[in-house]
Amino acid sequence: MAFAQTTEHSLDFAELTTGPIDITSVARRVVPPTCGATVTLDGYARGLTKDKATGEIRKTDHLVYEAYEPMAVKEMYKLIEQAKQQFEIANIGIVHRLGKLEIGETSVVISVAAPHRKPAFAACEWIIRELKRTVPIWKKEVYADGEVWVEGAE
Amino acid sequence: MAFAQTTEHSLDFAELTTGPIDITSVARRVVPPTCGATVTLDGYARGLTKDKATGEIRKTDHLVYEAYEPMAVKEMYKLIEQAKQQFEIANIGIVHRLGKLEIGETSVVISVAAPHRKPAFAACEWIIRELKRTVPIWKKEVYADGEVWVEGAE
Amino acid sequence: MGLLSVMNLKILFFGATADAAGSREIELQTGGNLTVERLARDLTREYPALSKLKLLIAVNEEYAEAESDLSDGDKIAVFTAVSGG
Amino acid sequence: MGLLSVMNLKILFFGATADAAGSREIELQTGGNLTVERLARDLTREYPALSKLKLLIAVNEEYAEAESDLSDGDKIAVFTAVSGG
Repeated sequence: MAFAQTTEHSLDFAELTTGPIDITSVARRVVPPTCGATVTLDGYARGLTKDKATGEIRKTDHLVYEAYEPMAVKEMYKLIEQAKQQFEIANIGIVHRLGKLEIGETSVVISVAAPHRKPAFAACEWIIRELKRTVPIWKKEVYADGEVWVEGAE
Repeated sequence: MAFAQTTEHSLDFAELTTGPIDITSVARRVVPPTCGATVTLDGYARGLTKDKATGEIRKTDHLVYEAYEPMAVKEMYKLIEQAKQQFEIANIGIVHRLGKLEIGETSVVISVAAPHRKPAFAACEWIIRELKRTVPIWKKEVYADGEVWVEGAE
Repeated sequence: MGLLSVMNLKILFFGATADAAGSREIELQTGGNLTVERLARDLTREYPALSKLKLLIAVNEEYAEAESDLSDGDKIAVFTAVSGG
Repeated sequence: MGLLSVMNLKILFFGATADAAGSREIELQTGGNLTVERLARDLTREYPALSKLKLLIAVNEEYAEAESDLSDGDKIAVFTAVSGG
């Protein structure tokens, strides 16, 4: 895990790792004794990708994720702080994988623990949307006949 | 897994088990090659419970879940069918644990895979709410000095 | 059904109702023309501890309305509001 | 800053911008009074392949506005719209 970085306060965490991500362990690490549920978003390497321009479906061989690591961890912690201000939630864990990912492997896991389900769902949805908008991580799709750095929506 | 029951069609599944539930494997089993994300709700045995009548916080020693098993599986499949009619989602997996659960162990995992995140969040939230309302499963909280079958809200 | 008709019913209890009835399963022989509501009343008379519980009834693994008629061979589940999750 | 002042900047490229610049990190010595926008224009002149990309700039690990002034020792990251998740 050469690129792994961890900073921890309370039960929140935001990490980058080059190793496989286990969803269970991420979901468990945010659990305080007074909460009964976690909501977890996990993204994974898709085998089929739709070309945004042509609409054509391409078969992806594998993905490569790259990050501006110290800034990415900072930005993930900003999302944690902002989410905790906006939603009634207890703890948040975010782990994003970097490097080469085979199809089907988990690229990102966001787990939110909360006393009540509703804010946990809302916060988790908000965090993945913002992560895709603000956290400096880039995805390269590698095909049999080429590769492309995916450009984000904004 | 004496009480385990499985019926499968497409990548959907609804199961009861007396063994530990691994969140990762549930989340993975609903993944079709065209989807990039799953949303997972996991509920787990809470260590502290607020008494609904008195507001007093009690320390729970362990939980026991019991189900009317064939009807519970049927009702879970009904939720799967209804969710797939209402939301643009690909596959749903529901696993509920029965028997004795130590504090912190997972009682239920609901994973929803979808081409887009928004309906996955909405469907997962809808399913856990309906499951708590309609699926014939009951929870017994066991304390140091007694035990109580929890009665649902409706 | 005629006056002499009888119905054989299987009654299942779960959780709090099993504790109240002191049983998880009973067989019941009864006259014809029995509704879900009437059965619930009869069971509460038989097992007074059930009267403290708000009962839900399923017939043959489906939630049943109070006015539904029961049939010979029906499998009845008697339980309280569910609390899974 | 005076006319003779110089700034030493470190420029980092990622993903598509690293491919376009053919480099992941460069050191730059430049005159004072440089804005983010101006630096982006200078870099695009130096590495024409960057002109095909919509650039975002971070200064010292924070997103920067186009009008922000740069300071000696700043660490500048040049990248395209993020695509993690």
